[in-house]
Amino acid sequence: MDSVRGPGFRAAAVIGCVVAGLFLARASPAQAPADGPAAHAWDGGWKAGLGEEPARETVSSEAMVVAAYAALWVLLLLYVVRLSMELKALRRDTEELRRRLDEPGKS
Amino acid sequence: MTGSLPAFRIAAEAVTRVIGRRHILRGVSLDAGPGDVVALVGPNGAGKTTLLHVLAGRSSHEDGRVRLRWDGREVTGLEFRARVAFLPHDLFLYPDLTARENLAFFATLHGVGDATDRVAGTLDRVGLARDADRLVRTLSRGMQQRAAVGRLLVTGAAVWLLDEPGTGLDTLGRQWLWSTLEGHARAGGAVVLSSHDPAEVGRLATRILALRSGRVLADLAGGPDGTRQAFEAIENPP
Amino acid sequence: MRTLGQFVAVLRKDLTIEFRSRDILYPMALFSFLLVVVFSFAFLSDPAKARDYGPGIVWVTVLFSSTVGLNRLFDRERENGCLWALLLGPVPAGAVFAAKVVGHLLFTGLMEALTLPLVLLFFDLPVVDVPAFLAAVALGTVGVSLVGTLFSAMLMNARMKEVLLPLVTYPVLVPVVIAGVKVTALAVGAPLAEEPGPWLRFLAGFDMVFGVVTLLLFERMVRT
Amino acid sequence: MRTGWFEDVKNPVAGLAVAAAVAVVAALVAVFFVAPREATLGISQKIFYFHVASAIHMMVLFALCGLCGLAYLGMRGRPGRWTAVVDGLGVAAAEVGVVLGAVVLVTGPLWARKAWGTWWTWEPRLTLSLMVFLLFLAYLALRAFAGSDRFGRGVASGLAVVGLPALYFIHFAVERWGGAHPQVVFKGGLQNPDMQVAFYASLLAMSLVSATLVVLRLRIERLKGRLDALYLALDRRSPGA
Repeated sequence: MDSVRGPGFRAAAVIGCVVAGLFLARASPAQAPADGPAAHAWDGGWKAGLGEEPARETVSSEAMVVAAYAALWVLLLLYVVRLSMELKALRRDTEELRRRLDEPGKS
Repeated sequence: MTGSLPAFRIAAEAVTRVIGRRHILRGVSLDAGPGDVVALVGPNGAGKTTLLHVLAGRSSHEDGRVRLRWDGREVTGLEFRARVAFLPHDLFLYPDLTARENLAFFATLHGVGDATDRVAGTLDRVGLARDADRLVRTLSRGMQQRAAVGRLLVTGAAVWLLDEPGTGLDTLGRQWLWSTLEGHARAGGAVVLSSHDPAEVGRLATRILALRSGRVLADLAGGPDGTRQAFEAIENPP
Repeated sequence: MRTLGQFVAVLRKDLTIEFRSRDILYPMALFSFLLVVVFSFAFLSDPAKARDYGPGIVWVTVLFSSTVGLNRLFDRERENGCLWALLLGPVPAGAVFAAKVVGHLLFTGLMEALTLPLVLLFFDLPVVDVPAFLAAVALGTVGVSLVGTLFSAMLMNARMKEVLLPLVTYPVLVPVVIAGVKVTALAVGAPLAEEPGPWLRFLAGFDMVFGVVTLLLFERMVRT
Repeated sequence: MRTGWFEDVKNPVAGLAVAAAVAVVAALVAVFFVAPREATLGISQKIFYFHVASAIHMMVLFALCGLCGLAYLGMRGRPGRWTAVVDGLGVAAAEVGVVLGAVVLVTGPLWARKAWGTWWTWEPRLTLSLMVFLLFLAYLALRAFAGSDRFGRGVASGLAVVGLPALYFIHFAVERWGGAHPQVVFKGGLQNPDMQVAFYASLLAMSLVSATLVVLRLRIERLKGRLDALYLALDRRSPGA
């Protein structure tokens, strides 16, 4: 049995499995569900929220856009701040190293 | 041991091991062939355990090589792991299995043919015949140590790596351990062990490696004066 | 064939230890039973809706209970460093991994056999299509065991193992839960215009792909 | 420790940062002034541009992180210059990926509120973004708690590799979860050329921003490596504390 398990065999088995698995998963035909109310009630799917027309809006669209773009830049900024903090920590570590180098004897 | 063991030679060549920002081993070389008993001595943190871990393949290393040779060619992979047996501090035994079940389990893993009676024979040799069917968890440290050495015996590995095998053994136990290790070496096996006990080193070692801070201080021949020099080397400050 | 013998030896060892100490089986069975009882109180306020929640409850029970099992799967190996005893022996890591996966599968299967009938009972779920239901549970559990065992082995010594294991494995297992719930819903007669067939094939595909991926990764990841 | 190209090359962060800033300004101008208001949704459609750009880059970074994990595990046996680079890139991709994920998961509901009247819907694309975000979080949690030594990196790389097929299956399952879904407004959305210009501008802006952040994070990882190497050299010289 051992001779059969040469590298060629193993590679073929691995690729065979992965391809077969992917094929199996893909092989399912697309299904268009009936859109009856019963199906709707059952449907754990994301369409649940779509039934009603967009709710009467209290917050104006402009505010939404401002909020979205503000969030974008705030999040990016937060990350840059975090990176600079790490840089600062690195700098402190380098100072520590320089101190240890300057000491003549063994610390 | 009944038949003599195949001639395996394990060697570490300038092994360097780094963890984080510190060198644990700084280019340590070692060589143990059939009949050799190499003792690693040194203070705590000298790198004895790490060196054994690297030899056994338990830990990786950043530089240098570990080589197992048999009849001129290098042995690696599954064959390496079949020929090298490691007894660490934590013994590699399942506490919820009996001594007999542990030995039988590891014998099967090593593909040992006549497992049942080989295990029975080994249990007698390590003096656990009476306690063979008690859970390892209920055994004393000394008896667990004997079971662990039994594991080495039952696998038929040629190279033994032991991390302070003597701990927890009473004087009787230590005598038994020493005779077992000597028997293994006489049968053509190679032994590398770490130890704090000058008596153990004096009695068993054919070579002694004195280590401190991951560096080899002295590589001496075995025997009483070699042992004295080795322990002196590690005692006095650099 | 030696590797098969080694696989059987590791599996037999795990089963021996487990049936001697039952450290994995009892927690899993008890936890799943309690989970189902709690869910009954939480979701049965409106019996008419029971059939809506039933399939979901089945799969949450399977997922959570098998995670309880996964958290303890390698406890035996952690004591005395025995995982390394296996890895330093002449054993291909794949055999050890496979034995652990099958071990976990058996424990989870036993737990499911005890607990899932309760779910069907409490939530009044008439299993119309039994083969589909069983196939979904089986294929789904295999998926959970494969991914779970890989990371349970890796996180054996991690400090926050109980938190990390679900955090790491659940996102990967979401497709299994989605497919499982779909097939279970169909199996208990939900009026969905879908067939269990495609979802079962999806689960089978998941198991095959992750069977290969986890097997190959185990060897690479476990050796420091 | 001989330092290879990885340590010496002058890291192109400054240049990238300037390019990114210019591209962002240009994109904002394009989005708010060049592109016309969308008929049905009005101004809130403007969220769409950077939302989708961020989502696309999150996915790209996820794939990059997976490939780095694969490469890292592939090179496991021989630690060398490249393992540090690959591992650093994997971390950088994951961290920036998480930031972009947060952006997507904040702008998404704001967009959904207007487009579909609810803050959150399990719409396939949003759901997929959420799952990728979770996988990134798990990756970073692994690096934080499973140890930053070789073992921790190995486990995290393992998850990154598992993440690739996982993404495929999640995508497939999420698409079919709600059964086939109706045509979502921004799938074919952008017929108007000006809108397309705005979209491509924001795409370019986000790729430059992501690239800058990744390169910056990689630089930090590189500096950490050099510092460790220096400590190691110091440790080699003296027989160790």
